[in-house]
Amino acid sequence: MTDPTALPLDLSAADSQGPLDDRKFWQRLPVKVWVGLAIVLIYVLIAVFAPLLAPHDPLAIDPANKLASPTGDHLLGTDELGRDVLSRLLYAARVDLPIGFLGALMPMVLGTILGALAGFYGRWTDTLVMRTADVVQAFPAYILVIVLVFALGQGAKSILVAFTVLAWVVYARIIRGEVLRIRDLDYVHAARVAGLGRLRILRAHVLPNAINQTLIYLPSDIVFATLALAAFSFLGLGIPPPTPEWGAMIAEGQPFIRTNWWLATIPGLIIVVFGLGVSLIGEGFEERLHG
Amino acid sequence: MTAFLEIKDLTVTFRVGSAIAARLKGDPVPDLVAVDDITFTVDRGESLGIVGESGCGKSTLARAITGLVPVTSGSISLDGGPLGKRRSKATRRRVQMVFQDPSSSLNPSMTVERTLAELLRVHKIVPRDRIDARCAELMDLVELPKSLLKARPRSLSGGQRQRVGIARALALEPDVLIADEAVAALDVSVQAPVLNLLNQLREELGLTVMFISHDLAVVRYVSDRVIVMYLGNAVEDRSTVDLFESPRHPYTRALMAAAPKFGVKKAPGESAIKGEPPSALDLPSGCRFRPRCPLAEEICEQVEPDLSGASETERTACHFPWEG
Amino acid sequence: MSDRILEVEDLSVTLERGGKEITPVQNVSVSLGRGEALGIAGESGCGKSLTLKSIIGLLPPGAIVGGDLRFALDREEPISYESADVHGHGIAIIFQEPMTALNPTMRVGDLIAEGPKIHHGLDRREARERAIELMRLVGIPSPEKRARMWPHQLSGGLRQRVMIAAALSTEPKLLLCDEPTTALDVSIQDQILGLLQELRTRLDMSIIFVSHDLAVIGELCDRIAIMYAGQVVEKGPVDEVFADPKHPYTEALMHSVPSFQQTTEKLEGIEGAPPDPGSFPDGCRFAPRCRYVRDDCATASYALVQIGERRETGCIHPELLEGIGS
Amino acid sequence: MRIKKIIALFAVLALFASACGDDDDAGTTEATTATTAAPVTTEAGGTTEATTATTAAPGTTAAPGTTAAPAESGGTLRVTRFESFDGWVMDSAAAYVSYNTHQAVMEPLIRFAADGYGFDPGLAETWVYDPDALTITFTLFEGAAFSNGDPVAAEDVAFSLDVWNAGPNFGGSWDSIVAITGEGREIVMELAYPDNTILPVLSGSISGIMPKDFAGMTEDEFYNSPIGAGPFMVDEWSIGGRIVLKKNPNYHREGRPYVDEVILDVVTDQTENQILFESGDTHVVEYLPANVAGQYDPTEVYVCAIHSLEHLGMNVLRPPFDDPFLRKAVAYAVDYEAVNAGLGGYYGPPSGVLSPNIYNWAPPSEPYFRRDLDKAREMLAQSAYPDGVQVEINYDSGNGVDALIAQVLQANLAEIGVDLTLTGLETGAFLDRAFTVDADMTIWNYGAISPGIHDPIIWLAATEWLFSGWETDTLWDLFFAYAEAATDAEMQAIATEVQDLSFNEAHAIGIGEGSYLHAVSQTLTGFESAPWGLYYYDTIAISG
Amino acid sequence: MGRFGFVAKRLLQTIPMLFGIVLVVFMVLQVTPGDPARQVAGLRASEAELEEVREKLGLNDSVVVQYGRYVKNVLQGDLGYSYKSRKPVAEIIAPRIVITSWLLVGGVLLTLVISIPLGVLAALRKDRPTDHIIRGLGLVGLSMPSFWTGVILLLLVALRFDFFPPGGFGESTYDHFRSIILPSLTLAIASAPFIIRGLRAEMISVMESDYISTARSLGVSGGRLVRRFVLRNAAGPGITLVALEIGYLLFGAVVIETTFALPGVGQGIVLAARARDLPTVQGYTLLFALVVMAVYLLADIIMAILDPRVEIEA
Repeated sequence: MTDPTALPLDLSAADSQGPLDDRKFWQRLPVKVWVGLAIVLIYVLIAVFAPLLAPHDPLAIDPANKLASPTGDHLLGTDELGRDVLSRLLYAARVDLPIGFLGALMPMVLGTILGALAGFYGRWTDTLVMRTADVVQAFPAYILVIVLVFALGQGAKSILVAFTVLAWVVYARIIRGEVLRIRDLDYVHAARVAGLGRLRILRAHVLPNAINQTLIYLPSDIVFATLALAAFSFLGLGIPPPTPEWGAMIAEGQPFIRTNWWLATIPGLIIVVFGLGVSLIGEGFEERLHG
Repeated sequence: MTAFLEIKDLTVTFRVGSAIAARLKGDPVPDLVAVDDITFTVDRGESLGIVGESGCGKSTLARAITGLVPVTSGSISLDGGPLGKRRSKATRRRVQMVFQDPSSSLNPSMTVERTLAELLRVHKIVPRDRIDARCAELMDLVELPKSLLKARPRSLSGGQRQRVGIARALALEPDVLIADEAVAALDVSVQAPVLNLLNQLREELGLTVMFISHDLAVVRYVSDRVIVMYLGNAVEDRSTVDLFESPRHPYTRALMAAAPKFGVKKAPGESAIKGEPPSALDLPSGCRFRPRCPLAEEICEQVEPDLSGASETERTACHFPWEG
Repeated sequence: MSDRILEVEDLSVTLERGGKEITPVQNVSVSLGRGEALGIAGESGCGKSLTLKSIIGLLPPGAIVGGDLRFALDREEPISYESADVHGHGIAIIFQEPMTALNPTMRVGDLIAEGPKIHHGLDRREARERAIELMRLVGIPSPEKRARMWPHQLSGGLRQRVMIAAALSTEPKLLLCDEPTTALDVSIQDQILGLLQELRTRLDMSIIFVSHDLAVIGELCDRIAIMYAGQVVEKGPVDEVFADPKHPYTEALMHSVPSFQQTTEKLEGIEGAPPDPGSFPDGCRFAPRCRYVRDDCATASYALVQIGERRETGCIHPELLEGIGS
Repeated sequence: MRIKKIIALFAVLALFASACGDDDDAGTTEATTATTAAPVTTEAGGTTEATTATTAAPGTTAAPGTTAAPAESGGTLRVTRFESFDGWVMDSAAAYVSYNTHQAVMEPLIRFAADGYGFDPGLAETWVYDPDALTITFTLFEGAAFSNGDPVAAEDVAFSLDVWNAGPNFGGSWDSIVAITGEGREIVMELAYPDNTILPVLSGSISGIMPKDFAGMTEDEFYNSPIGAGPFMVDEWSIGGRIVLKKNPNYHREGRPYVDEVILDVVTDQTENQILFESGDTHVVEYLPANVAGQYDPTEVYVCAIHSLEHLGMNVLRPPFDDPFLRKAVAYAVDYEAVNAGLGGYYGPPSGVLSPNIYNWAPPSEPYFRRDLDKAREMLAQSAYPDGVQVEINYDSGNGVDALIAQVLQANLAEIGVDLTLTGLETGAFLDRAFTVDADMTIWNYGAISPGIHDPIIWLAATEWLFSGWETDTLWDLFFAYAEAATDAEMQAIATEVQDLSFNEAHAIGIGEGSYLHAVSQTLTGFESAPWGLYYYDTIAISG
Repeated sequence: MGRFGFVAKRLLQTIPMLFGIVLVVFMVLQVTPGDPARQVAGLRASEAELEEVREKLGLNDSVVVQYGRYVKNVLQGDLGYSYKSRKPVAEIIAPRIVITSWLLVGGVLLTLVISIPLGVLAALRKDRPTDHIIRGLGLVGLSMPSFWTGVILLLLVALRFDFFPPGGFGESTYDHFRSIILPSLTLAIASAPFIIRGLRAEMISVMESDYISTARSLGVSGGRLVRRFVLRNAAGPGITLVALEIGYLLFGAVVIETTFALPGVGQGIVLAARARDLPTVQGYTLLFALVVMAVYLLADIIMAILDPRVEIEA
C-alpha cells in the first residue's frame, strides 16, 4: 500500500486529516502576521482618513515658506514649494497603497487567467502563453514603462498597465504549475468522469485550489509594486506632480538631503515600514501554509 | 446473451519523451504500450476484479473505460452502445469511478454537499428542489451522517472521504462502477467497512463493478471473476473461486506465493519470483513473463501465448498452464 | 537479559504542531535481543515510525524526548535520544520510500561508500570496492555498473536494496526498518523480505520492522508490538499474538484484513478512524472504537499487564475477547 | 522657402558692423569687451559704438573665477552636466551643453564675446565686414592649424560652408555667402546681398571650421573622430557618456588652453552632482536647475546675466484657449512671485515674452501681467467658461524647474477654477507634442543666443508663438521690418510691438525671467560665461 | 535522452524566444509615438524632407519588411545605426557594457557573499533568534527603494570615507573597484533578501528530506553533511533564484547607475530614451533581453549539470 501523503513522520498523514477548520487557521497564525496586519491597517487608516489627519492641504503651495525646517505648524517642515510635508506623506498613502495593491492584484488576475488556460488547455495555448511569458520575463521593465508612458501618458494608469503586462508572468507560471498538478488529481478526474464541462471544471475544481500559491506570492508583489512605483517616480515616469507619492517625494527631496535630510529620508522609511508590514503578513501566511 | 460491457482489442499507448528528439536521432518514436490488445466482457451485475502489479496497465485500462485516457485502438461498448472518444453527458454518467487516494480525490475547497449537488444539478438527476433531499439520501446510502454534508474534505477521515467518493460516483446513478485501488490508501481497520459497503451497494443497486487492485486478497473479497494483468497483457481471466483454487498461469501462482501470509515464516533469501519486470519500453520477445518464469522454454521466447481457454471467462495466456 | 541489544524504556516524544504540544508517542517500552526481529505494527498516526526515529535520533528539531534508551552493544548506561552517537555505530535504518531516502545528486555507489569512508577510514578506491561488495551482498545484479547510476535510474526494488546496502555499510548490529516494503510491489516485497531474513541470519543482526501489515510482520518477525494512538497495546511472540490476541484492537485488526487463503467471510473492520495525535481520547484510547467497551474503559489509565509468560496487554478487560477462532 | 531656412532656430542677425577683436597678446576676454556695447551700423560701413542705454542692464554678476589671465596651467578640468551631449554633427545638436563642446574642438572663425553683445577672435584674428563691397575679410591667426597639423586655409572654410549648408536644421543660414576665396592667412567671403545675420551665425557653434574633405575621412568617420582647429582634440567620447578632450598641441594661441585635459561627464542625478562638486570631483556643474542652486555655496554659483525666459504657450487652435478671455484670466491668475520663490529667487516676474538683456530689447507698452485675481475672475466671467474649465499642461518631465512651475501654476489657476492636469512628458515626446502644437498649454524655457532682439523674434516665429499656434505672418513681417530698420528707436518699437502682440492676446506669455547658473569651483580662474551660459574651456585655468 | 539532450533541447527552445524578443524590440520602435524620420531630418523639417528621409531609411516599407530587415541585421550582428551619434549602435553600447558588468558582477558577488552565509545560518538556526533576526533584516532590505538606499550610502559612507568615491567610475582598475563597491552593495541590499529567503527555504526542505535522515543515520554529519548532501541539493534551486534575480538586478542597474553616476547601460538606456535615440534604445533593449535570456539558459544548464534528475523532467 502506498500512501503518497506520508511524510517522514507518520503523524503527518494524520495532520492532513486533522480537523483544521478556518477558525483555527486564523487562531494559529504567527504573531508576525498580526504585527504585519496592524502595520498595514494603520497605513490603510491613514489613507482613508488622510483628509482628517492632515494638518494642511497637501497641495497648498507657499513658496515663500519653502524648505522650512520642522516647526509646530509644519511638523515635518515644508518642501520646495512650501507644501506641508507631513500632510503630503499622509495623502501619499492614498496613491501608493492602491497602486501597490492593484499593481499586484491586476497581474495576479491576468496571470491567473493566462496560467490557468495554459495549464488546463495545454498544447498551443500553453506554448503561446509560456513563450510569451519567457519573452516578457527577458524584457527590461524600464523600456516597457517608457513605451507605455509614451502611449498612455504619465500616471497611475500607465504604471498599472505596465505592472500588469510585466508581472503576470510569475503568477501565470505558479498557476500553470498548480493547474498541471491539480489537473492530474483524482477529484479533477472524477469531475471529468462525471461529464462536467471543461470550463466548469477549471472554474470550480481547479482554480480555487490553485490560487492559494499565488496568495502567498501576493504580499511580496505588493512590496515590489510599491518599490517599482517609487523607482519609476524617481526616474520621472511615475505619478505626475503635484500628487503626493512617496517615491516622488524621495526624488524631490533628494537634492536637499544635505540641508533638509528628512525630506527624502522619511518617505523612504515610510516605504520600508509599509513593505515590512506587508512582508510580515506574507511570511506568516507562508509559514502557516507550508509549516 | 450479449455482454453488458464489452472491451474489444483495446490498446492504449502513451507517448514518452520527445518525438522530435527521437526523430532527430533516427530512433523510433518512443511509445509506451500500457494496455496491449485486451479483450473481455463483463455481464450486467457482475463484479470483475483486475489484479496486477504496478505498471501492468490495470489503472490505464480503467481510465480508458471511463474515458479519462484516449483509446489508441480497439473499442469499448456498453449495453451495445459504443463508449467512444466523445461521450455525451448521459453516456458518461453510466460509467463512474471511485479513486484511490482519499486525500486527492475530493475537491478540498468544496463541501460534501456542494460536491454532490453540483453533479445532481448539472446532470439534472433530480428536480432542483429535490437536490438537498437527494444529497441526504446519498449520505444514507454510504452510511455517513448527514451532518457531514457541510464538512470540507480536510475535516473528514480517510474512510469518510472514500465514502463520499463513492457517494459522488453513485450520485449519477451509474450502471458501471469502477473502483481503482479504492481501499489501498486506507488504514487497515478502515478498509473492511469500505469493501463491505461496495459489496452491499452492488447487490442493492444491481451495479456492475470493476474492482482494480494490486491486492489479491481484496480482489478475492469483492469479485466474482478476476483478470490478472502483467505488462499490459491479461494473462489469466477466470472466476474468482477457480483462480484462487487452481491458478494456472505461473505469474498468478507467483503472485500468490509472494503475498504475505499469516503464520508462514519467510525463509532466508527465499522469494517467489526472481528479478524485476522488464521495462515497458523494452519488452522481451514472446511471452512477457518469460524472463522471470520458472517454466519457460524455447517456445515461450518465440510465440506470445494467446489468452484462451474453455470459455470466455476461463482463459489463460500460457504455453504451459498449470492444470490443477 | 545479557543478550539484550536494545532496551527502550518509557519513551515519550513530544512535538510542537501549530503552536500546540502533542505527544504522538507515550510510554513506549520495547526491548530486543541479539539476532531477534521485532515487529511494530499499527496504523497511521500510531507513533510507530516516530518510535523508530527516536531510537536512532532522527527526530525533527524541537522534539522533546523522555525515557531511557539503552543500546547495549558497548555500554550499559542509558544514552540520550538526541545524541548522534548511535549514527553509524551499530544502528542503521531503512525507510519506506527508497526514492526520497536516497540523495538524488549522489551516485548510489558513492552513497554506499560514505559509511566505510567515515567509519573505517577507507580511501576512495577501497570504499568503492566495499560498496560494490555490499551491493553484491544485497543481491544487486551487475553492481559495478549500478554503482555509477543515479537513484532515479533504478527501479523501486533496486533502490530499496541500495538503501539496505548503505545501511549495512556501517556494519550495524541493529537494523531499523520503517515500512521498507510498503511502497513496493508484492513480488518485490517478497524478495526484500527474503533478503532481510537472509541478512539477519548471516550477519547475526537484530531487526525492528515497522509496518501496518500484520502478515508481513508475521513473515519476518519473532515478536510483535502492536501500537495504537501512541501506545503499545499488546506485545508478545508473533504466532501467539496472531493465534490468540489479547487486545481488542489486535483482534479487530486481524478481522479487518481479507485473506486470499481463506474462503470469503464478512470482514468486520473497526468503526471510526484512528485518532489524530492532537486528539487522543482519555482513558483507554481504543475505547471509542472498541466493541467490548465497558464503562470503566473511559477512565482506565494506561499500563501494560503481563499475561502469561511472554505476553503483555494494555487492555483492562482481556477476558472479554472471543479469540480469533470463535 | 529660403526665408524660413535662414531664420531657422538660432539664426541671428548682426548689425552692419564688423567688429574687430583686437586681441591682446594673451588673448583673454577682457573686462573691457564686456562693457563695450554691441556695434551698430552707420550706413557707411564704418563702425561706431552703440550704446546699451535702451536695453535693460545686463545682470551684473559677482561670479567667482572671473579674474584676469590665469597664472597657472596644466591639470584636468572636470565638468558634469545633467544633459547629454548629442554628437558632433553641429547642425543637429540641440543641447546647450553640446555647443560648449563643439566650439572647443571645431572652433569657428570668430567667437561671441562673453558679454553676449560682441565678438571675439576665434581662428580669425581680425575681421572686416564691408557691406558695400559685399565681402567679409578674415585674417587668421598666425599658425592657425588643425590638430592634425594642417594649416587652416580658405578651402577648409569653403568646404565647411558646404557642410553647414547641407544641414537640415540650420542649412540656409549661410545662404548669403556665395564664394570663399583667399590666400595665406586671408579669407574672403563674398556675399550675394548685405546680410546682418552672417557674423553672429559665424560666431556660433554651428559654424565650426572643419578640414577640407573631412581630412580624408568619410562623413561618418569624421563625426566619430572629429578634427578641428580648436584648443582641444577629442580623445574619447560617446553620447550620454564621458567625453575626454586633450589639449591641442598645434593650437595657434600661445599658452592656451591652460588645462591639459577636459573631462565631461553626464550626471543626471542632482544630488550626485552636488556631492561630486563638493568633494572636488568636478569643477563645473553646467546649467544648474534654479531650484537646486540653493544647495550650493552661493559663492560658487556663477550667475549669468538675467536672460532666460520661462514661458507658457496656450493653444489657440482649439478650445478652450481659443478664447482670449480665458487666456487672460490665466495670465492674471499666475502668481509670478511664487514662481520666483519656487525657483530659489533666480527667476523674477517677467517683463514680456522676449528674453531680456539683449540689444534693442524693449518692454511692452503697458505694464506686463502681474497677479491680479480680481481681474482674472473678471476675465474668466467674460469667457465662455465662467465656471472654470479643465485643461492639460505639457512640460518636460526631465526638467525639474518646469515641473515646479507647472505645480505652482496648477495651484494658482485652481483659485479661479481652472483645473490644470499636469502631463510631464519625456523630452522627446514633449518636443513632438510641442512642435505639433498638440497640447492645451506648453511650458518651456528659452534664451536667445545672440545679442539682438531678432533672435527671440525668430524663435517665437519658429515655435508658432511658443507652441500656442498663433499665426506668425505678422511676426515675420515685423522681423523683416526689424532687419531693415535704421535706428535703435525703430527697432525697439518693433520689439515693443511684438511684446504687445503677445500681451494683448495673451497666447504666449512669459512667466519668469531668470539667469542661467553654473556651479563653478573656487579653484578655477578665467571662467566667463555669456548670458545664455556658453563659456570657453580654454580660458579656464585651475589654481591651487 | 540524457543531460546533453536536455541542454540541446533547451538551446533549441531559445530560438523562437529570440525571435519573440527581437519582435518585441522591433515593436518598441513601432509603437513609440513620434516619427523617427523627424529625428533624423530635424524638428522643423518639411514634409517633403521627411518623406525623403523615410524613403532613405526604409520607413515606408511595410512593417513586415522592416521586421525582416531588422531580424536579418540583428542576426548579422548589426544592431542598427544611431542617427544622432553617427555611430553603429553596437559601438555606443559596447563601452557601457564593461561598466555594467562590473556593477552586476559586483552586485551578484556581494549578494552571494551576504546571502549564502546568512541563508545557510538562518536555515541551520531555524526558528531561533538568529533566524528571526536574519529574516527580519531581510524584510527590511526587501522593502528599501534602491535609489534611496544608494543616496543614504552616499551620504553615510562615501562622504565620510575617502576610499569610496562619491560617484563615477574612475580611470584605473583600482578606481573602478572602489567605485563599484557602494553601487554593488546597494544592489545587494535589494537582492540578497530574495536569495536568503529562497536559500533558507530550500535548505530547510532539503534538511527535512528523507535522504538527509539517511545520511545522518549513516553517520554523515557536520560539514560533510552540509557540503555533500544539503548544499549540493540546494544549489540547483539556488542558482535558479540567482538567475531570476539577474533580471531584477538589471532593472536595479537603471536606477543605481543614475544615482551613482555610473555611465553603464542602465544610465545609457535612460539617456538614449530621453534623447529619443530609438535605434540605440532598441539596441539596449535587445541587449538586456539577451542577457536575461542567456542567464536563464545558463542557469538551466548548470541545473542540468548539478541535478542528475533533470533529464527526466525535460
